[in-house]
Amino acid sequence: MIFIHCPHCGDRNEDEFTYGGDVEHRRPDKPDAMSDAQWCEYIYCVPNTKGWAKEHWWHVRGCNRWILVERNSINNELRKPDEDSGSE
Amino acid sequence: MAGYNVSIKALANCGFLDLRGGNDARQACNEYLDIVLPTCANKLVKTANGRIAFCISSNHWLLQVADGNQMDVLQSLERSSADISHSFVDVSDLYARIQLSGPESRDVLAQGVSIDIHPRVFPPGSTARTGIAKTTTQIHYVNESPTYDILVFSSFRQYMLDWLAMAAAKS
Amino acid sequence: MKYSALNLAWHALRNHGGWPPAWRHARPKPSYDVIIIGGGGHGLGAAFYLASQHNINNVAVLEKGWLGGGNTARNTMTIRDNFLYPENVRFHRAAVESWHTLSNDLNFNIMLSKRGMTTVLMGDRDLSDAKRMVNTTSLFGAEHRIITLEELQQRLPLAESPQRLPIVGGIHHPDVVIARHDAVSWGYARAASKLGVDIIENCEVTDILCDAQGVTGVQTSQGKITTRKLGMAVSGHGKRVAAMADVCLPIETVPLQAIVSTPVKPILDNVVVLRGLNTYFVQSDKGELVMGSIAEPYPSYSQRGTPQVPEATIAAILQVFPVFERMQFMRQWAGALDITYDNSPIISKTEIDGFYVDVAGSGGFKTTPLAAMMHADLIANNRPDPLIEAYGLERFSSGRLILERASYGNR
Amino acid sequence: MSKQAFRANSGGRIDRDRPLTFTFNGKRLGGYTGDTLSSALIANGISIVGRSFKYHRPRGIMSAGAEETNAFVQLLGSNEEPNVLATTLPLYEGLEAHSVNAWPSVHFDLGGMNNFLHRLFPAGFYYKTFMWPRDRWDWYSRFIRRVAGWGAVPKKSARNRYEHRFHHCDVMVIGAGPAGLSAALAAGRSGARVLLVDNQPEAGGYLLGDSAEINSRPALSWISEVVAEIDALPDVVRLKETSAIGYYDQNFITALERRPDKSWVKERLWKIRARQVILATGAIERPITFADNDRPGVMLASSASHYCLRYGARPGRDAVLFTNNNGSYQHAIDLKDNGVNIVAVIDLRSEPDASLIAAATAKGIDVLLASQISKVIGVRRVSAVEICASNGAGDCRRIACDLLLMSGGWNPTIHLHSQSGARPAYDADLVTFIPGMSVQNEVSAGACRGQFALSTCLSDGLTAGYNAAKACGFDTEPKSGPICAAEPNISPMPMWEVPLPKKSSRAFLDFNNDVTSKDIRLAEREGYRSIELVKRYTTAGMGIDQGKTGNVNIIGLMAQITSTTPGAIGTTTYRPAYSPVSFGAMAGADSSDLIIPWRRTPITDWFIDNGGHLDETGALFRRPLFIAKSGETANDAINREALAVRNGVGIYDGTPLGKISIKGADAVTFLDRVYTNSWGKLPIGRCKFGYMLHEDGRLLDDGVTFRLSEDHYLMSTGSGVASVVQKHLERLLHCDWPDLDVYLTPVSDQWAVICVCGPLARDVMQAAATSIDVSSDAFKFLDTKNCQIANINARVSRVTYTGELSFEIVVATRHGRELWDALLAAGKDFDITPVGSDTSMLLRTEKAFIAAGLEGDGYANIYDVGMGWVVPKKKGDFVGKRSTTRDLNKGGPRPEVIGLLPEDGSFVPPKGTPLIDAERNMIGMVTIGFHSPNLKRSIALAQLSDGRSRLGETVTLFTKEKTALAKVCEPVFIDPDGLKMRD
Repeated sequence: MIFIHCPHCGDRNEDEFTYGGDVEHRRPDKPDAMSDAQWCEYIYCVPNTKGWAKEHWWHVRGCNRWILVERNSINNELRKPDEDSGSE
Repeated sequence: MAGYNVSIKALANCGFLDLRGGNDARQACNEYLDIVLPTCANKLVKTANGRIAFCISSNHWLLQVADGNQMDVLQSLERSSADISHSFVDVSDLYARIQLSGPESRDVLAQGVSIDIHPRVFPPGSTARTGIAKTTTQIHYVNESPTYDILVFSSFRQYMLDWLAMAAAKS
Repeated sequence: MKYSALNLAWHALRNHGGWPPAWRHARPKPSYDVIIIGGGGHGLGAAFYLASQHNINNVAVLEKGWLGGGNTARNTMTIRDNFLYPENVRFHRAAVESWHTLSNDLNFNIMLSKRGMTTVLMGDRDLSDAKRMVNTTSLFGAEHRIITLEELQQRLPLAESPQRLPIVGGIHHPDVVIARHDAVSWGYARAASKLGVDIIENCEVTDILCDAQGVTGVQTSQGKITTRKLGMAVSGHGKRVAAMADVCLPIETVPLQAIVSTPVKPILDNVVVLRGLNTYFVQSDKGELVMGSIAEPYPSYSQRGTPQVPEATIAAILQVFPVFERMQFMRQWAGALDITYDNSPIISKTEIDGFYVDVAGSGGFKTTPLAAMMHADLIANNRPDPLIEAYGLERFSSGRLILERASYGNR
Repeated sequence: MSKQAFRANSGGRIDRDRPLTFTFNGKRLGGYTGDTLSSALIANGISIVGRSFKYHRPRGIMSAGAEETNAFVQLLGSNEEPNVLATTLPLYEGLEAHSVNAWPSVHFDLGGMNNFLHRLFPAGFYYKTFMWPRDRWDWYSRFIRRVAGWGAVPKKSARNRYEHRFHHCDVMVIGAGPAGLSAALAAGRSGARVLLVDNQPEAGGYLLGDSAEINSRPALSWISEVVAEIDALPDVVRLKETSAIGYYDQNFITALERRPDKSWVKERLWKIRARQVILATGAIERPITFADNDRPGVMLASSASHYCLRYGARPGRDAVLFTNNNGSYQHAIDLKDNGVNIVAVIDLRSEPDASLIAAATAKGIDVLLASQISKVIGVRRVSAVEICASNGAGDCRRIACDLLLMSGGWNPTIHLHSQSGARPAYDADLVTFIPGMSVQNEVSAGACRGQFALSTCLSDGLTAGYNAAKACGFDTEPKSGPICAAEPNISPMPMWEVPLPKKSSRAFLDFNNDVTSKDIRLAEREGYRSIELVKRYTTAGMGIDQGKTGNVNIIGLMAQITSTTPGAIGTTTYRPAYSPVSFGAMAGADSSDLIIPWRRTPITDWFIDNGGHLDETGALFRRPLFIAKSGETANDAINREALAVRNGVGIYDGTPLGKISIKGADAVTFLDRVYTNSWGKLPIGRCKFGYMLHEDGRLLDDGVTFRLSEDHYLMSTGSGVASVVQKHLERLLHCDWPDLDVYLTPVSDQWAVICVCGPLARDVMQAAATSIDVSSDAFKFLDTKNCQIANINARVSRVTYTGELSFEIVVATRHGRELWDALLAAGKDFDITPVGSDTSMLLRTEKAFIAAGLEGDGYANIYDVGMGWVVPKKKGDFVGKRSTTRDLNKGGPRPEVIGLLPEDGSFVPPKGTPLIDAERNMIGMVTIGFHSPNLKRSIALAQLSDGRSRLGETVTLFTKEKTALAKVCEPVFIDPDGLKMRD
């Protein structure tokens, strides 16, 4: 039960949140300009970082905001991301 | 039968408006409603005429008004914010209200609320949007009796009543 | 030295002082015909089959920690074939079959028990999905069968129907077996070692070396080792190891937890699946209830376990088996699963010649012998057996995914 | 009832004025309030409490706490429970228990023959045999399973109440011994919120059974003062009989409270989030590994003294202490002072602390140095021990005794520290593992970090408490701690195995799983060298006690065998639960109705009252599949309902549909990007169907979106996928397109949705006093209008999921039932028929309206389901577009949705039925099949490989029971031109 720091609500249990994916895995701006191979890599090869990664989490059972969380996937250690705010 | 010393009751509907928008929209709301909408999540303000504005996050509020007033308020707000980016939605039936009160209310609530509701950090007048058991709620710690008003999505109303009854029961 | 009751008795008279090591603890040679990364069931199995079925004995298995310390040590022992898509049904049917001779093939008792599985169906929708599974698997010869509520009650007399999710019937899967998970890696290690395979523990691969023709070797914590053929069978770290060869695998690493109770006298033989509650359990030979649930909702390499999974899993089991109220939760653990995008295995060549991968897809204990055999065959012959043609990496560019979980949830 | 022959006449913390009776193995015995089951057994001179797991050797009580490895019993009566630890079970009136793992009785156990055949059962023997005949382990396992296992599961559930409780605190202190009490006091005095948990009924830890003094007074008076002060602090919570069992991420700790404050609660599981954690869990004394060290009457030295001092229960009359450290001398002296004759102290070392020898000698206790026990005489109870010089010189001598105390040093209880993610470190001076670097906000204090002297425990606790409070912002002046006498360092001598006298001798390391030193040697010899492999091969440390007493001895022996240090071997991973937790407590109080929330619509009660057959239909709703009249089967009801909709009028509760308000200047842009079709031209007051894809091209959802005003749209989604769609849209808006001026507000529960459908729907609408003109000219297909129906404000739309003339009426949730009743009343003359989800699905199938969850199964994309026409040729980017424009033909023919007409019109192929070719290859599958009462035959939709080009062909349906032929047809069975719904 990781304790996620929501910049709006403070520290909350993980069951108030939904994981929203690695920040690096950003939707391409111009999908049409990509080759089939590039597109497939975007779709199927998510980053899956071992170690610290910046992630989107949705505080769906709280303030409903999307927040950035930095999490170490080795041991679930958390730290505040340098941009200490939601994406709005 | 009696378990914890609390009482649980469903409250009558209220009018609710879901208000979203940036600072301009907030200013417009403040002017029309004659209040200062808080910008800090999990805060609330009350007005003299009994309205309550719960701040869900810095650009998102839930305004509780007397039932029957919601459409008037909504239309007035819409007029006052015509050219401003905003979303005002009538959500009066999205939420059902349940009241938990009595000396052992906190013992019942703590069975399903994972945030800290110790009066030192959650004094009377506090509010929080958080889970109770397996649903999402807006908890309002009304007074020290203690009394908690709980807003719950209306399809979960019976579940919440059942859950509270279970949590308060002896067996 | 052969393992048998007779030899056991013979050694008993000598106080068991003469048993040799089950496998040689090898130091790496400079070069091998084939190197397998990963000393779990899949990797050791691939080495064993390379040696026993393809006469390729100059093989090394590199294990970064202790043998079988990955998912072979962290599963719930259950070997099942209740899948929905033809490619998966065919493969997993054959995989279950492949277990039956294993103890004797390896001369190591992996304690295979034909326990059977009973899936408890809670609601009409469960029943309708069950029909789909039964019809599809029976096309491939499985004996799965829908059972009535009455028969379910006979099979699971301790079960009670909860009000929220009333039981409507069940599926009985007689073919489901369980095996002593750790023994699988030890049995393979011993048998492979006997055939000349070098098993190298505490040897972490730090880089995969390639030239224009393909794989040339690996860099390891014990130095550089050359090879032209490299197989990878590392659960939980497949993405990272493959990335050393610039191969991007469509997988995410997600923890899957298991929970075990204190041991009690036998109460049920079957593996029990509570489908609507995403929970299953089985009683081990030792008497413990071994319980499992679904994978975590976000990727992580942490193997520490969480409080919410034992809580939810046990709460689910108590819904249907209230008599377990005073059973006791004893221990929990987690394994890191490499979940493929479509939840189906990848046993495939890669864009790097000589580099092959065996990724289970959603937990691979159940397929160990067959996947290892197919992986070995692929390495030896450089072409997939028809049984694993659908498991190639090409499916991600052709769009022919085998989305095994698509009907249960949306990714 | 026999006399408590081993009970002291006075002393201890039992209440002699409140005697209790209990039954053990059928024998009625007496004890006192304040006893544990084990102390009462000891007072009654019961030495055998059970039989061991594998060899069925008689076993007695070895310890006095949660580390106990032998004394697991089956509790009987109304509290029936397997595998209960006698050492932590408070005695109560009428308690009934018996030994496990013994048949017919603990005194004469047939399984005991295993002990004589023990050579056949070394570690891992089963891996080497039972392989003949082939594949017949099942046959053997049936016997093995019967003898394995410990207690038996009760036949009935007592249905006790269990609770969960969340709790937050600044400082959590685990353990109320001297260190923990000091820590709680220091932290509590600062004003911090403190939670102090301890697994005993009263605070004090080991001091409850010790003769130590604090401030020159008995330690227990210091404890009662401290407890009184702690209990008076308003923000300190102290929980008794509460064990911390799991230490998880970010200082989340679970703790099990037995016998909580409310009499009706059996157990309470606390879920604690602490800012700072102080572990004051003490230390566990270690057995010594020597031949037959498992005989009844062999006990840990501190435990024996604990029984004597705390409970007035003497574990024996004549005792020998076998030790390797300074810490156990005082226990011998305390026992002597309390009526247990100490025949001798056998010390492995040649130079123990001189003051201890003097103290022992002064009490008349013989101390033999550089000596060891080579043999234990007595099977059912120790009767004598054989003592030899450590160097083998001289003769051995035999000393009669009925109690053998052992003390192999102390293991700090580092389990929770290790669970927190930290790695323990080896301390060569203490010959054990101590906490390593903390990785969470956690610190160990006192014995659990190797500070064994009472004075350091006290000061360590104070410092830890003060620091933890300070870290939480409560800075106070620290007070100095109390004063106690100096103690020598415990200075243990490493001794991992006392040489065994005979080849057949066995010395036990893991008593619970019957693992001996020979097993460890065998494992090493066979190459199982990693400590994790040793554990798994021998099962050492995997028993109910999870190796609390045995683990370090195993690591030490492994180090000795492989000529390395225990630090280099390392520990295995400690995992929750520290002590076993009942399933009831793990699950908590949610009754079966509450484990999964049940979402209701305003109509749910009506369905319950009127024969609705409810089932899970996604999103936590239970909806009626059909509404049966009395005597009707499911098929009867569905047929009746379907005919009514096609020929008369039906009414359907569509409330579970997901509804999302989409508002903002960029709403159209947003819709264009998330749907395949274009939204720019939709006029206000109109609606249309949209098809939404996953980014990988699979169909995610289809639904109707309404344009309510200039920049305000209302999207409806499938009920089952509502939350998935919401997350999909939210994620896109917030993470990918944060610049769009769009607000999404989920409003599903705001609106009740009731659908009136069928040729007579218009008549019902008129009869229900609809305030607008609903004629086909005034109110066209896909119009949406505000109006009043039965005096209720409503928004009505001409959309359909059945292909019939339909009015979808949306009203505020509170009016849902009122509207339903009004429509039923208005429809009475038209025989309006409530319909369920299965019927609705049948009607959809007849029209072949695509359902994402069915026809979109597997890897079907928008083209595969025959909906390619919704993708405009020139439309810009939208989610999923790129996946549909890539080359998808490399993988061979794709599945396409077609209709099927089984040749035998009475055969309804169930959902998922495989379609096969002549070679039995699976070429497709039925996505849904029904008997259509309107067509009076069965129909189905299916995915078929290259299906569009096979129209008119015949395919084979395969089910377990039979195969059948079906004709491939266009996927629409009724009203192909859609005239009825546009009427």
